[in-house]
Amino acid sequence: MINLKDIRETARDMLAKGEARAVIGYRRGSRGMLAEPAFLTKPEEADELVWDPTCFHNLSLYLVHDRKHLAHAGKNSGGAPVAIIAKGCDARSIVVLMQEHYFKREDVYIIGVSCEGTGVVDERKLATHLNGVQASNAAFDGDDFVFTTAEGEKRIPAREVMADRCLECRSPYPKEHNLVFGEDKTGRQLEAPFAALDRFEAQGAGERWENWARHFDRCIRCFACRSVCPMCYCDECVVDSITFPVTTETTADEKASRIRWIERSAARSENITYLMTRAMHLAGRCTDCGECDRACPVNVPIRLLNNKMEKEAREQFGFEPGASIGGPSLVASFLDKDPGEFIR
Amino acid sequence: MSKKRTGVFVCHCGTNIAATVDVAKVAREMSGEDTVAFTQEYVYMCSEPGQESVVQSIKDNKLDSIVVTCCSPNLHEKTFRDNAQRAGINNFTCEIANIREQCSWVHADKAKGTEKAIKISRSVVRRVNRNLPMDAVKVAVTRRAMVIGGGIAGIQAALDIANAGIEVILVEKQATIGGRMLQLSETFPTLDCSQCVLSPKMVEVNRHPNIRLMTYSEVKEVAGSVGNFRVKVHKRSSFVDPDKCKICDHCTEVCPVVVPNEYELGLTSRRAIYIPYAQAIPASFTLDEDACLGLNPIRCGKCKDVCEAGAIDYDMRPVTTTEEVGAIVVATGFDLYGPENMPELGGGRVEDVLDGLQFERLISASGATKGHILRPSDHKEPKDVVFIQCAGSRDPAKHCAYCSKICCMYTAKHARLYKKHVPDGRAYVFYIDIRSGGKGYEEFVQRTMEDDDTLYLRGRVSKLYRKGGKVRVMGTDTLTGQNVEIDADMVVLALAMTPSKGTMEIAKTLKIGRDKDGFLAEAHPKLRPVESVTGGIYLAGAAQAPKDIPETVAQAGAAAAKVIALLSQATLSRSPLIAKVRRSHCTGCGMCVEACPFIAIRLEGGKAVVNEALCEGCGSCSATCLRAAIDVKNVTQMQIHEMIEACLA
Amino acid sequence: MEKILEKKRVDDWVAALTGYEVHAPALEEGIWGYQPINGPIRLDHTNTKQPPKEFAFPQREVFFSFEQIKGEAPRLKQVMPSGPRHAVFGVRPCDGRGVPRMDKVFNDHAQDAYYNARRKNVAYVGLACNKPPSANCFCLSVGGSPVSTDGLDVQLTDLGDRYFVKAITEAGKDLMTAAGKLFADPSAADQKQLKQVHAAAVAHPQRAVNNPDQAPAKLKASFKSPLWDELAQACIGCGICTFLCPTCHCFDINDEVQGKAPLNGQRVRTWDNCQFPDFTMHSSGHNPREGTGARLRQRVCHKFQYFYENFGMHQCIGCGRCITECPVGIDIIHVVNKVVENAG
Amino acid sequence: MPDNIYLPSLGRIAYIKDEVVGERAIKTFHVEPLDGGWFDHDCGQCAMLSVFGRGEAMISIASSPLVKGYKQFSIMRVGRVSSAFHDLSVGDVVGIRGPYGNSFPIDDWRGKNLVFIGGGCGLAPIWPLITTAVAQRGDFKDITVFYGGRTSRDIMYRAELEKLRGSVDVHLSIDKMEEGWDGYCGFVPASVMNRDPSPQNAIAITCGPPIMIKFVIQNLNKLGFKDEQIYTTIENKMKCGIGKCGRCNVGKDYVCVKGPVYSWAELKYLPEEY
Amino acid sequence: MSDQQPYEPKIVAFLCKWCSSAGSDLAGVSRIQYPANATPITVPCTGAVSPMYIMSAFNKGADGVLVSGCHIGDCHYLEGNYLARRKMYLIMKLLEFIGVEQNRFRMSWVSAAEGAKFAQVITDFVGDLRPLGPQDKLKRAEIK
Ligand SMILES: Cc1cc2nc3c(=O)[nH]c(=O)nc-3n(C[C@H](O)[C@H](O)[C@H](O)COP(=O)(O)OP(=O)(O)OC[C@H]3O[C@@H](n4cnc5c(N)ncnc54)[C@H](O)[C@@H]3O)c2cc1C
Ligand SMILES: Cc1cc2nc3c(=O)[nH]c(=O)nc-3n(C[C@H](O)[C@H](O)[C@H](O)COP(=O)(O)OP(=O)(O)OC[C@H]3O[C@@H](n4cnc5c(N)ncnc54)[C@H](O)[C@@H]3O)c2cc1C
Ligand code: SF4
Ligand code: SF4
Ligand code: SF4
Ligand code: SF4
Ligand code: SF4
Ligand code: SF4
Repeated sequence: MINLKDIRETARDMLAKGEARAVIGYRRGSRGMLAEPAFLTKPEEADELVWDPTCFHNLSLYLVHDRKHLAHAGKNSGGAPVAIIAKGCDARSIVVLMQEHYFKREDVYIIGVSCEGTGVVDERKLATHLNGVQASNAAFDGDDFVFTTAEGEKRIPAREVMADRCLECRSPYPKEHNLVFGEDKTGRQLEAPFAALDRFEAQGAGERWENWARHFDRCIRCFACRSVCPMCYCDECVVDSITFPVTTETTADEKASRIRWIERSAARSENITYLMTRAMHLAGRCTDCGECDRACPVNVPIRLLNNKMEKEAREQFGFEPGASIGGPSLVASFLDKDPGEFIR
Repeated sequence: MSKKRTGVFVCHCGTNIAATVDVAKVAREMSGEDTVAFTQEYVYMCSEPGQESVVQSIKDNKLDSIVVTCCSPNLHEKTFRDNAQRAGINNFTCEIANIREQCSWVHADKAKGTEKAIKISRSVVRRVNRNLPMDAVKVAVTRRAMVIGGGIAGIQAALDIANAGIEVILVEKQATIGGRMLQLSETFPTLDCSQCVLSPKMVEVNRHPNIRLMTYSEVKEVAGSVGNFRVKVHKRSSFVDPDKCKICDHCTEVCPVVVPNEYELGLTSRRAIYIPYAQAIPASFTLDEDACLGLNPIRCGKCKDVCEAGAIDYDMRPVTTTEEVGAIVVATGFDLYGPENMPELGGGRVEDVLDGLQFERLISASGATKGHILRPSDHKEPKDVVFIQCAGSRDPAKHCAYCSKICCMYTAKHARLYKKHVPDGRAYVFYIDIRSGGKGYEEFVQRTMEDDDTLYLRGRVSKLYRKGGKVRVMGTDTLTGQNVEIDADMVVLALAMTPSKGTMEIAKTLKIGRDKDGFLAEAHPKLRPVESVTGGIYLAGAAQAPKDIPETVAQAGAAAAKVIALLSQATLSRSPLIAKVRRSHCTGCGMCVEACPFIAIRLEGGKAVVNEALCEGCGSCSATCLRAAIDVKNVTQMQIHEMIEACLA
Repeated sequence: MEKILEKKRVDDWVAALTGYEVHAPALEEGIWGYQPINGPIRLDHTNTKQPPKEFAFPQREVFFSFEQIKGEAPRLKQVMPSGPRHAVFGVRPCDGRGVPRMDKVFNDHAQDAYYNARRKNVAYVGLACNKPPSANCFCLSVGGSPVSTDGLDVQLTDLGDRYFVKAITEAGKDLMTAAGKLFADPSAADQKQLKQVHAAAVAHPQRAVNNPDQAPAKLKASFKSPLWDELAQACIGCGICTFLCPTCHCFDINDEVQGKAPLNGQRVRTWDNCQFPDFTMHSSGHNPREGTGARLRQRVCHKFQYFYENFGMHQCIGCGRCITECPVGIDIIHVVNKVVENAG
Repeated sequence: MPDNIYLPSLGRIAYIKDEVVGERAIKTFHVEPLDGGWFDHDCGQCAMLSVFGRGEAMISIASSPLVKGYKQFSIMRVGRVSSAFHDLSVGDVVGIRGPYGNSFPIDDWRGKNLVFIGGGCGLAPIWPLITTAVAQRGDFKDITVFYGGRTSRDIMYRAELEKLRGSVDVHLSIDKMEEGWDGYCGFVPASVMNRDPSPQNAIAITCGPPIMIKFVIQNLNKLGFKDEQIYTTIENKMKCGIGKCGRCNVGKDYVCVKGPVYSWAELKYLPEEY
Repeated sequence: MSDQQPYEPKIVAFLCKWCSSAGSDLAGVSRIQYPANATPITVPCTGAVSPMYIMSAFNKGADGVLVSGCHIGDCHYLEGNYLARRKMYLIMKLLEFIGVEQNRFRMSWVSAAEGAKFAQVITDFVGDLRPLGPQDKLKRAEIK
């Protein structure tokens, strides 16, 4: 069981001693019980921090924001690192970012939090459980989540309202960390990894297409999936259809010869191309934090696409995203024994 | 850059194309392209008048790029590029659309063939729209070579290069050159004395005006690329001035320190100050810093006192120099597979079980026993000797998957040499099969079996251990299916050849790849066997793969020839179709660096930088980059995008 | 025209609307959305994920197509929206109030032929909110009401087993007369119940923007407030808040090309979004709205200041979508309140 | 205004001139109506030009309203659409819709001294004003033009400027000294200070890079120009040109409708969003 | 496409310059007939084929996409085809996953000496594509 006091204490201490430039964590937002990202720079703000089942955001995204901000201002990080609260999946994202030289290990201070026996909630599942009742607080309690509502305390077995990614998570513990809270329950399994994917894959090709066609049709190309993903840190996405002066170095020629792989129209064909390209670009990089899936306002099951890539990578290439900072990248490496039977 | 003025020249190729492709229609369709300013058909574009009209049309119509739709680019790309140049436009703005081999010859249906020919032509027109005029990349060349490793491979390569009038720096890690060959007794298949062949070459190296010898030295860092490498060499201190040392041996007489002699593979010992071999080059003693009592006259200083030549200098310091060379030959040789990895063969801990090199020293006239075969444990002459081949080789499950290639031969040699020394001794050889491809090799083995009465047992040894002053060898003879047990006086393991430690280190330093077994990887297994993947770095000897001396010498000669060919040019010229980074889009993720088979990309200040001298233009980087931040010139993603569009229009 | 319609006869009404394509909320993948209806309709929805703005302002609108043969002048072919009239059922009062706001935008200064062509072809059948459909509803504080009829053509009020049906416009009357015999005249009791239901609806507690009337002036005074950056720190710059907003109208115009020889393509309008980082970026890279703070300010001030200054009403109609759907908890109520409060 | 404001009319490129070459190339185009008439415009207004298949870009109309047969545009090659323009040849057909935006209140300025201060490609938006004033030379008192480029090769309308010299005071400047340059050397705001034009009965009109405008205005204030005497134009990204696409606004005002011409007295009080 | 004409699958074939393109030349020299449905795009190496190209070809209306290069171990650039094999495997799996017919994407190794094989690969591919009919899943809607 993680004691929130310890997290707050750590944050306060680091800020007071100047050991961290900022602490990125979670705090209670203005809309009910849901946590929201918190950016602390003063020790006295440490008491705002929370740790509960609504802390679903992958805060490593804000390390990316921070780095972009610094780059824009022409500064280098210098001095103290940014401290960040990271779950298992989030910490893996941080590892991938470092693997891709996005920042250095010493630029980040990882305050790991173990998801222990459970994980975070899926708002959609929770909504059906609460049935219109508003909750004002959420808490971990062993295998249950406990919600405070106007109608009193509501205890729900965590697995009933947990996000799929947490149910299927095989390493709910931030291996890479400077400091970690909570027990390492790696190896615990609530559902088989890729359970949701397997269920989906069990359908025939025709059914799969029918499902995806409907999903792709719904996409409104709000790009929340891309914006919320720490791995989607490119200054200009290849699927952007507009020319985008990335830096002052970008020449008129480069802007003029921007490739329009897809159109801006939210049509099915374009949405597919966008989402499939995104999945390809995340192959071996997505750490299954599930944020894209969560953020999508129209419930496109984006996670399945990324999961599919993850599963293939694991099973065919023995590849695990975010496993180590110095490790190879999936698509820039190969093994002699990679599958080749599909080739004629 | 304003819009291109492209000319399209549609060749009939007699009826080769015209019979199944409506050439007039192809020309008509192409003239509808935005950038096409001129089209022409002709019966034989590659004929003299055809070529003339291409040149003339370029001039007359102020064309800046052309597409010739004809046969395979392998045939006439050069022809028409030359024409382009002759007409005053850049040859890289000429492209070929292959509508013969890939179209007219393989499709009989004229309508469909024409449609496909149009698509092919259109896609090439779109491609040419974005072709940049380019000049071949020119790099000036430093006319000096470096050879790393002073075994027979390095020695041969250095001599060949030096004899061509090119300066060579030969860098050897040990105190003497000579490598493994210096440790051998006599060599198959001729059984001539190894040192007798080698020593003159070593002396020649030492005397050669074009060779600078740097022993006791190691390469620490390499920068630059083909034609212009800058190599940092670190020379350890030997504390003895080779020019003054008279090799009088007085120093060793007084040195109180005794350590095992690595050159004799631990069969004997030496002092802290020593000479590896009598024939060492440079001919000088060396003071082993680690063994010496302290390089300090107060603590010891005995050797310095007795050295009349005043050659010993305790204050000598290591030096690091930077050498500029245009090409590098890597000849860092091999080691033997560690017996400690093979518990089934005693794990290196059973007495009187030797490896091949130890046996070489044992029978060498210059070795510890002055050529008498005496087993180490009790210095008695062994009467039953078991030779075990493939010790560690050809065993993918537990050890090395590959065949070490020379063990069959040297085991046969060992058996014969043994029988020569101990005519009443019995020699047994365990083998899997005999691989004796090579001039005179098979005859050599046969003679060992027949004339020298060696018992060849086909099978593996499952176990050996010491029993009553002997080594019990348990194996099977797969030919008879019988279990075999031999109580041997001595066992010799033909251990697998592995890349030497120095080879593994140098591969890292030079960033040249290694194959799956750890040997240095050649650029192409068939076509470029002596080149590394990195331009200007060549491979020779056992560092690249297990091989014997003749093969080593042949490869060294080939590497030298490559170096000579390279360095005889004043400048290098390379294809300009290489990768280019869009710096503003590169995030420095390093994936391209990882993907590039030619190690042509590095990260600098958070951006990918392509080494123009190394890039081969394969495009692996561009297909890997998630940000389309790296492209191969004239085959850019934009061009492919538009070609795809053209193919589907 | 005021009538009573028994709930079970709603489907008959829909069936009687032969000249119309009828749309009503339907649940797909856990999402309420307007869908063309052939069978029975449901009006027990919360609010739809997407507002009904698409009926007049679809995400993709083709302006015209063009064709150009080399050496000839291009031929343009105007594409005007056409098709059957639409009747959209189940529009919530807040979304209804979005309609006149969009009308203003698309007719101020210059008339937008495409919008108007679609607009005159659609009739909105609203449904009063007896109870706020979302925890983030705040229509009352922005001048609306759960029983508002603004922008609607017909208003339905749920009276248990019947609907109180009220025609607001001529178009609404047409809808009702199309199936005149299904309707009964309301009794006094019906009228009374309507009043009660409406009163209860208005009395239902809601979240609120504190001083909506002061907002324009206070926001104006707060243009340079450091609060913007602080409040927008978590914003990821996605398109959710705007794409789902019933009154957001920003768009982009692009040429989509299919063949190049001859050139053939179309000019297309697609939704765009002031929260995308490149929205206002010049080709030079200069961006008048650099950073999430400036962009959040634009969104909030557009809703609560600029629109007010131009048209005398708030553009935000309090549907709460942007609050509920924001993946990182940016809450327009909180933002406005905070900035206004801070302006002193 | 036409029924469908988004439907462009067609115009033929009648003339192309390389104004500036290099990385920041500028070309000048004359566009003639393909058939029939032309819309009229006032000094300072813009038009949405399109190359079909590539898209639209808002460009200032650089010719005087007095010129009837064609409209002039000077386009800098910066991106997708502008590059497409640079690829065009005489005879090619483009789309055009407009005119958009407000204009310079030239009628209020008759009888006054006019001081034009331009930098880089910022000469295009004020060029119709300069040429109109020169055509109606008698209506105005002293006309002074300050104009600077980074190098002498970046000076646009060079020949035309030289031709003006008789009736107008022209001061050209470049940022860094070059051989053979006899004009001022230094930034435009300094060039203005160097000549200190009098604010007496004068209107100053400035256009150029935002940073230049900022210093020009500071300097004009120093010289005694009042905010009402200073005019400038601003360019925010635009897609529709009619106040709907939502990006060019500065506070409540859509620049495509209320702008692009502003007096400093107005602009000063608008939020800094340009 | 008019109704009378039989359906002809459109294929984009990415051929590496050293092996498959040379192999197709050999098919030509040997006059081996095969269907005209595949339009070749020559690339330096299969390693240069970005998955984006595959997506884009389908998006632009290809009924099938072929990527063909040197056999493993024969790559002119040593490792390009190893890298390609992995990338193409992934994109193939992804296409399959969303329900695109397996037979729409194909990869083959055709060496410079395998003219007959090249012809066979195309013939088989066209044969496998024909029953699938036009690809409209990823295809951008046509402008009328
Ligand atoms: C037991 C045995 C018997 C054999 N008998 C025969 C025979 O009879 N006939 C025959 O033809 N072949 C025989 N061989 C094979 C023969 O020894 C090899 O073919 C030959 O020695 C290979 O030469 P080389 O120069 O490639 O390598 P090596 O002889 O290993 O020389 C490599 C040299 O490079 C130096 N070096 C290593 N790393 C570095 C570094 N990083 N920097 C600088 N210097 C470095 C080493 O010190 C060494 O001097 C036998 C081999 C064995 C094991
Ligand atoms: C009122 C006004 C007058 C202008 N006058 C001129 C002029 O006379 N000469 C000149 O060279 N330029 C002028 N510009 C700037 C010109 O509009 C942009 O340089 C041009 O739109 C860039 O388009 P692009 O497609 O080449 O660049 P890209 O970078 O490829 O453009 C990307 C996208 O953003 C849009 N975009 C980018 N910047 C702008 C912008 N500033 N305004 C509108 N849309 C933009 C483009 O339309 C395109 O869709 C003016 C701009 C405005 C607002
Ligand atoms: S998948 Fe969902 S989150 Fe992503 S762009 Fe589409 S609608 Fe937005
Ligand atoms: S793709 Fe989705 S699940 Fe994967 S890292 Fe990005 S946001 Fe997380
Ligand atoms: S893969 Fe692309 S972004 Fe990454 S370092 Fe290479 S060029 Fe840069
Ligand atoms: S084109 Fe090939 S050789 Fe050149 S940098 Fe890219 S991956 Fe390396
Ligand atoms: S406020 Fe929220 S919904 Fe809007 S852009 Fe920012 S993150 Fe996306
Ligand atoms: S701003 Fe938010 S609450 Fe207001 S109308 Fe738009 S989506 Fe609804």
